[in-house]
Amino acid sequence: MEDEAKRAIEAILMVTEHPADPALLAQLTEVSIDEVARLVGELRAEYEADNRGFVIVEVAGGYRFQSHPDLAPYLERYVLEGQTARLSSAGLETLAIVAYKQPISRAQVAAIRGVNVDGVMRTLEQRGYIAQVGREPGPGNPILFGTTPRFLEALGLSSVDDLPPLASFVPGADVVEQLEAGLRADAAVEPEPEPEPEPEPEPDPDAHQARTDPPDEPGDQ
Amino acid sequence: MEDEAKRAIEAILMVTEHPADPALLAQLTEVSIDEVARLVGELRAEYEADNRGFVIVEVAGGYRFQSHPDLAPYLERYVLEGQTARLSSAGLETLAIVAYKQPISRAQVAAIRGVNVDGVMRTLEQRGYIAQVGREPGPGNPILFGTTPRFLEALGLSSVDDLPPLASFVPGADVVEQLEAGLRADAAVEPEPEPEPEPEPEPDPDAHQARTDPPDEPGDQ
Amino acid sequence: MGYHVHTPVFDGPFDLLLHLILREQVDLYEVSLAEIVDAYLSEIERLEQMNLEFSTEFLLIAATLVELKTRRLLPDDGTVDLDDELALWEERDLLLSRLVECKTFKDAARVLGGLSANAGLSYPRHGGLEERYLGLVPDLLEGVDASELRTAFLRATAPKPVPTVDLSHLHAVRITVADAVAELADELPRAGRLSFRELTSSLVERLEVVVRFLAVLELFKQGLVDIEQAQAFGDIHISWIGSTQFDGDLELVDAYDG
Repeated sequence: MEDEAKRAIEAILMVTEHPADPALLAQLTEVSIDEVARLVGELRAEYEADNRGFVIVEVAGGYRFQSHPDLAPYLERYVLEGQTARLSSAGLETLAIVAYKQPISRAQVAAIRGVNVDGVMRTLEQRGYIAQVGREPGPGNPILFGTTPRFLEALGLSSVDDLPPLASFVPGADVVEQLEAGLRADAAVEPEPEPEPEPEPEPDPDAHQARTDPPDEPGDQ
Repeated sequence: MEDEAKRAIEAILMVTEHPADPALLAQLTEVSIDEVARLVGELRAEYEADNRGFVIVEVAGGYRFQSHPDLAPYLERYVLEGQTARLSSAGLETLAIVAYKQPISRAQVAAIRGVNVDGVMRTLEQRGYIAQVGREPGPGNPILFGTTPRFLEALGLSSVDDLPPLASFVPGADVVEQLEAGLRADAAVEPEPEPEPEPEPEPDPDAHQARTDPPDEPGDQ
Repeated sequence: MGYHVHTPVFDGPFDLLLHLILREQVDLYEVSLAEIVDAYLSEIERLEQMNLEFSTEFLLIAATLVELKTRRLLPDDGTVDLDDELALWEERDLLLSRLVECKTFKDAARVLGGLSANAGLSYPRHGGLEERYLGLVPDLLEGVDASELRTAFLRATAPKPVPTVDLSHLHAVRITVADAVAELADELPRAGRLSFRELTSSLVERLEVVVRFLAVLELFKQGLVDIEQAQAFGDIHISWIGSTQFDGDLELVDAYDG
């Protein structure tokens, strides 16, 4: 009975502590996983039509209730305890590297960032955004890190596959050319043969759409 | 604005872990307590008319969401089929820390475990093994947790004093000093001392107050 | 070419390079290191306290710039070894790919930050079982006894391994500037006048040449040597003008090998 399954999903989501696996909801309500997805879709539409103060979202591979984002000011006043401090830009960059390159070792992250990342990695681990996921087979068996379900929850993503594709952030040909020109600057002074220019990475038309507009973006002029 | 206050109440009740005090709801939404009661009444009527799978109930002097009673069969299945029946090692470690160091705040447990413990603590609280026992006097007044009678019952202990002592492994400084003094005294009299003072267990109620909270309190968002 | 350092943007190891190259569009080799250092110092003063990460990243940037600049300053009569030339371009390509990678992740981080800020506007329900169902819950402590609890506590409070600082990505410094100063102070009074080329002929690693060059500058600063270069790109000649005994203060030599 459709209505019964829909009501049961609402009831179960009320008591789950973590995002509820669609497969579990399907098992408990004796409908297919697709049907669960359809029913959740109906619930979402109903809540929106009724202008409810809560929503159902899909994060970390499951469904959960959460407060409607536009009521954040009320919740901020209420939920004082347990609020997470914002990540520094160093933290975010490190997290981005782990997210896109996982599984990855500390040394590999450091090589990309160009600085020691031990402190930042430890903070991210303590916050529960990254965790040890294994060890590299090579010498020294360095620990490999990956992101956690908590990371997905923090970003409101259902899985790491939902991260915006990294290719969309690769700087456009113009930026790369500029970077290269800067490094090559001495070539103009010295009597050296001009080397053939670096092949530019694929100019991705989405690159600029995908990027949020930062206040002081050095790349775009 | 009536609609806004009503939506804010829905949002807060959706997020709250404990029944929400009407006075607090009134304060947060900037309407009178009577108005809060009236709005909650409206919400209840709407949920009933829409045949929702959840209800708002008044318990322990506050409001909260819970599953609709007529969906009990699904909830029972959820409890029996969807729950893990064993405590994880992370859960056991967290419980052990609370047991030996009580009263203790979430942040202090997290500092010892080195990772975020919010989810684990919530599970332990919901399973009735730990409970809030007070608030620390310091800044932010963090909640302090301790073990419950249910915990003692599950382990077959009559009081927390019956927990196996830790101290044979980690004697406190005072114990070591005593031991040394004893050795010296004995050596003066006869050359075969047999000092075996039973070191006292480590949990020390003052220890918790003294510890400072970690710089960035990990938590939910 | 106008050059201004807005120091609050020193926000990543390559930020300065990115800014130099992208925003200011300056010739990297015309960048005055002194200006960068001045701006950095005044920023530190403004912050009124040392931020270790900030300083580390700055030093890395400065080191990179010094390395690049030094290549220009090294004697060069136009007959550069082809292998050296290729190695130089290889290094430059490597640097370029690192800059591109760095910029890629910077932009990705910005988007992740946006996602996180949006997600932070909603607060999750963690629910939890209602009392009426608690009786059905299997006892999670079934089969656990008090000694296991004690073991779990000892495990949780056992000292964690001390994290070690990974320096594998930094150059191994084989010789310090102070060492090089001492060597030169021993060699130059006996030789009298030497070209920099002669002084460095036995050295294999570029870094060693750089260190020796810095050592010469240090001796010049202390008034112990005279330096002349007859023509642009010509040989640099170093003459010892101090007393025969080295009386400079090694303590004054800055530690470049940080």
